[in-house]
Amino acid sequence: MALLLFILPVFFALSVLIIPKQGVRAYGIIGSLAVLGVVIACMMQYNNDGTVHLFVNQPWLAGITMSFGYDGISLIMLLLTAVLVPLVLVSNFKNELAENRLFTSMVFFMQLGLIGVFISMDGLWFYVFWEITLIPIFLISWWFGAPERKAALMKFFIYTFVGSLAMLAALIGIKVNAPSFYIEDLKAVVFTSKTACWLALGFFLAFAIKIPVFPFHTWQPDTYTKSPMAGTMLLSGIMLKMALYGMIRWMIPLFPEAVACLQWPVIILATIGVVYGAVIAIKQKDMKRVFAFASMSHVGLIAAAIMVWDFDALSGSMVQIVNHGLVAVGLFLAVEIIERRTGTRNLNDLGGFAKQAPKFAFWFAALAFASVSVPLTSGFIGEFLMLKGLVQFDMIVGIVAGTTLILGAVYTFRAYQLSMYGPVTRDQFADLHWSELLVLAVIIIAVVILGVYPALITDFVNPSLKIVLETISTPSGL
Amino acid sequence: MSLDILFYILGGLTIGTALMVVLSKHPVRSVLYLVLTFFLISANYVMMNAQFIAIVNIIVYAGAIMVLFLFVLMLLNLNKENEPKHSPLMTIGAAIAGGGLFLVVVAAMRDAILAAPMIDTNSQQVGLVENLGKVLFTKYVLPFEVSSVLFLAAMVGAVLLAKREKQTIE
Amino acid sequence: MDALLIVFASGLISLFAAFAKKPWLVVGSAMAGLLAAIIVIIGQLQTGKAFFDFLKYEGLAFDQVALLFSLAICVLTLLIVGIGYERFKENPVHTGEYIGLLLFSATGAMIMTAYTDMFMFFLGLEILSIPIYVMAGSNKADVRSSEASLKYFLTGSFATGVFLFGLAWVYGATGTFKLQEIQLKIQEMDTLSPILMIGVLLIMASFIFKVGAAPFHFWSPDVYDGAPPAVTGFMASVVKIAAFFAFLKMFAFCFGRGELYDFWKGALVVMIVITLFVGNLSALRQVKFKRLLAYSSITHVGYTLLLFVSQGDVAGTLWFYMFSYGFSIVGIIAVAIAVNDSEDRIEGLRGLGKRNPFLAIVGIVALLSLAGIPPTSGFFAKYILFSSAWENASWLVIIALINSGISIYYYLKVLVTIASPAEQEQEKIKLSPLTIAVLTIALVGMLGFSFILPFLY
Amino acid sequence: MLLATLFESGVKIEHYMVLATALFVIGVFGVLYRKNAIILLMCIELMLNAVNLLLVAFSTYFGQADGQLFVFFIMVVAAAEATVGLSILVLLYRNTRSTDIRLFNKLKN
Repeated sequence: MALLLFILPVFFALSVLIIPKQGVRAYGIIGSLAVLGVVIACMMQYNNDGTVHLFVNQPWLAGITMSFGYDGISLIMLLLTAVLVPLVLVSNFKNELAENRLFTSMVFFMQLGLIGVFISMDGLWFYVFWEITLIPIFLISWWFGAPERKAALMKFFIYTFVGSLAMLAALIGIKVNAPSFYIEDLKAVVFTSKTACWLALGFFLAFAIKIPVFPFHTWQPDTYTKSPMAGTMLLSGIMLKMALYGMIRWMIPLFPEAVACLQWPVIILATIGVVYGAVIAIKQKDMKRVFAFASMSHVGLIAAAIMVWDFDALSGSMVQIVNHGLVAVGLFLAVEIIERRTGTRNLNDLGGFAKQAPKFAFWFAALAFASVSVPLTSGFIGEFLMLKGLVQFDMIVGIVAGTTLILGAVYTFRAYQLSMYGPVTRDQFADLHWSELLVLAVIIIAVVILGVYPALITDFVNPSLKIVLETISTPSGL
Repeated sequence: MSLDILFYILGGLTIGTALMVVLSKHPVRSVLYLVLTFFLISANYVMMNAQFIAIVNIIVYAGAIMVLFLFVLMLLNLNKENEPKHSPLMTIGAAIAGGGLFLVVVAAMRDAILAAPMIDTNSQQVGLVENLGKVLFTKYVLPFEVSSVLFLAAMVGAVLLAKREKQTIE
Repeated sequence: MDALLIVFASGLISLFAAFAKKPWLVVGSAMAGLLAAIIVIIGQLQTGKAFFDFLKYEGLAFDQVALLFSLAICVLTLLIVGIGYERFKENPVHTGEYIGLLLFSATGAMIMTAYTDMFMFFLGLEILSIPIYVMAGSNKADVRSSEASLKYFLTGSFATGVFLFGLAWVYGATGTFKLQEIQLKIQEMDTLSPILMIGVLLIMASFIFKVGAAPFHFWSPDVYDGAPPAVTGFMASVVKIAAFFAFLKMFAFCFGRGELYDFWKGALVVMIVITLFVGNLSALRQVKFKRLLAYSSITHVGYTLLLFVSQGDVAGTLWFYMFSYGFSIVGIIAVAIAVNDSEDRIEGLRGLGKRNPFLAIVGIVALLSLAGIPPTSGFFAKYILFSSAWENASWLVIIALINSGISIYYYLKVLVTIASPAEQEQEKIKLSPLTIAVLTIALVGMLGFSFILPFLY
Repeated sequence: MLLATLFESGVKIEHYMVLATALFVIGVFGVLYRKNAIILLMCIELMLNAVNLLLVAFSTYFGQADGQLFVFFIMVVAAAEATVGLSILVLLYRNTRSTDIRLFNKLKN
């Protein structure tokens, strides 16, 4: 059953290349829904005791093991992936892009890589799938992105690849002391805190570039703006989350000895990123850049909260991971809707669409509220729990990070107001197509439901988080 | 004692002619000096009681290979001094490289430890045809056979390269 | 031994089959011979029995490892004959000689995998090299090809001279040419003889020459560039496999004693670092495709040299690495042959996806494999290589990883050129069924080799 | 057998080692110094001969035939190499009318 998680994406990625052009749209959506079905079936089967369910576990080549499995954390990430991929495909429904076989195929390959990252319980496979995601996203952006994309994408690829190499070096470094790459074997290795810091730094570099944490973020805005909308959605919706997931699953459990030396620097960098991203976002003219920096700000907060390594903060960050995935996809879709109709994203050239497209105005407003984490949206729960953890960790850090609530409101509503209100700038602005409406509605409904009843997520992940936390709180060797 | 002197004379001559091979401007002269060098090396072989190798050396090198060289030189009409002056930098560089190599090897030789000589009953006859033939056709018969592959390959290769194509004549 | 004879015999048959003036007959007999050799090797690996077992021969021992390497050589030669066929066909007069020489060269490579004394090593090396000198110049009308041939010949025979000089000193220090006895003699020595060290150093220099590692790499870009593409592929894959394995055998087995190891390891480590950086940094500014490949292959030589300072199953790692590298080379050379751009610019690959999608996919996968990006076998090979070297030289592995990071830039440059559309319409590329078959094998090799491998053991 | 007693009479193996090294170094120097391809080939032959001399000296010193047989094989290979090398030169000469290796620079960028 769970093997279908691998088989289906590969199957659809290859088979979509040979079916007739008219069918590609529907075929892609059917395929992604099938994967969603498999994920839901897996969730049904999962008995929620928090342990890792391995569905494949056998030794392979040179100390690499074929261990794939999932626990609550993995399943939530899988669900997020499986929900977002159909949303990305549906939101492109009106585009010619959706007819493109290569595009659809690449999305499925992307999904394969993402699923692999979330269910690999073997260090090297984690790395392999981590890298696999890079190729489809690069090709999607390369083939379908903005005309002047080349330099930005090269930078993106090389940046992230070099980061991953650091992770590979760290992995080899642990493996030398362990019998295999199986996660429990790796966890069992005890290091001196100095070695642990260096190795953890290797992992952190890979994650920090992908998240991106403050000084490693320079690839991000350009790549987001130059990528096609679908690429941006995949990047910010799911790919960033790989790194956050990697921190929870791999970096800290593998090197509990390193928490002492990495905790402060990472939290400070992430907090700087939170404020920096938000401040820059306020000054942007390009709508996509606004949300790119906003995404950096939000994700920085999650990274900081994870590093606090407190149960509530982790629980909150899981909620926020889901929330941000949904909201980011929605916001970028909103940008795309505007760009598709007017041909520009420059905030100074836009305005007055609220009158022409009331439906769009409503849903966009709802998204904006979700983005600034007003109560009753899942963002509220997530940010509240994370900030609580941060304040407990250190008052000043908590307060600085808390400014994200205010700054977030400023840039989101500035973007909203400049584009939707003010003098009418275009003769006409068509209201939402049904496919766009569907995507936005699904996102908003999900966000509200999770906001009212966050236990849907927390009940699922908490047992697993507890187990992950327990393995660390008693550092082996101390 | 006379042998000692003989060695020094032979060795000096060998080095001298070898230097002339490298230094003479005229290619044909180089070839002829090389032939002379080979003869002197053969003389050294004789002094070491390696008669068979000495004869083969003259037949193969001086007789066959060098004639081939001479033949090619004449065929291509290269028997003129067409080599321009060398840049001094190049000369110095080559000299330093060669000299460095020489010094290193000679320095290593000074306290060299050779494998113990295993001079036994027929050590005097080691270099004679009979003895060499025996070893060659028993112990080293496979390399001997395999060298035929080498010759075949070289032959095919030489034919392939040197044969004139039809289109180049047209 | 059986496979060796079969390959040699099929080389002879190809020479004679050429009299019929039908290229397919020549290629057919060569491929049949190689296939037969592969089957024989696999049979021998399975049963442990060979037809020529009853003969005792001095100097050659086809043990398990030698057989595995022979297998790699035969498979890759088969693939290269397959992709080179189109080019050979253009000049039907010489097909027999080309194929025959290629097979003779493969014979030499197989001898190098199985040698146990220096006689066979030396003969194998020459049988491997001499046909390649000729093959590099086989494009007779092209001055560049002849020039490549001369350069390769001069450096190659110079390296041979250096090797022999080193060998003579080793002989002086040990009094024998047999690997086993040399090893024994070195173990027995109280202190290492300086002339032994000189000998080892000279042999190492010739080895560095032969595989084209810095600082003796200057010939390889010119030679790779000038030689016909199929020959370039052969040099980059088969020749390297044979040379690396043969020298690895010599250095790890004979010269592996502690102090001696420390002595040559120091020199080698410096050369590895230079090789990696020189190869990569020069590759960054190449505009010609085959020159780029040459520099990237210098970098790969640098990675492979890490094996000499590694631990564990070094031969197995080398086998896996060179085999998967060979598949990628076959794939990328096939692209170069099919595109057939006389100026050989990287830009000439633009729009390949439109001209022939299958070829473009093979090219992209081959580049990913060369760059070592998962899930290609190139990645797994590189990983195993690096992790086996980690214990002894972790900082060297980190340098190698940094270089992998640099190399991604130029591979990516080629990759995106293949993936980008061309400005003007170009004619489609038609592939012959033979090429498609070979490329499919290479593709399966690049993607699935590492997955199949555990089941082979 | 006056000559056979050479090694007992004062000419030591070291002398031959130095002589062979000198010849080899002259060969190497020539390869680096000269620009005419045909002379380069001759220098390589000289290097091989130096090796031969060394091997024969060791072989006589050890009283063992292996070294001399190796010389035999080196000669075999030298002959094959010379053939191939000269035919490459003939080929190149046909294309360029020269054997000066500095003219062979078509492969540079």
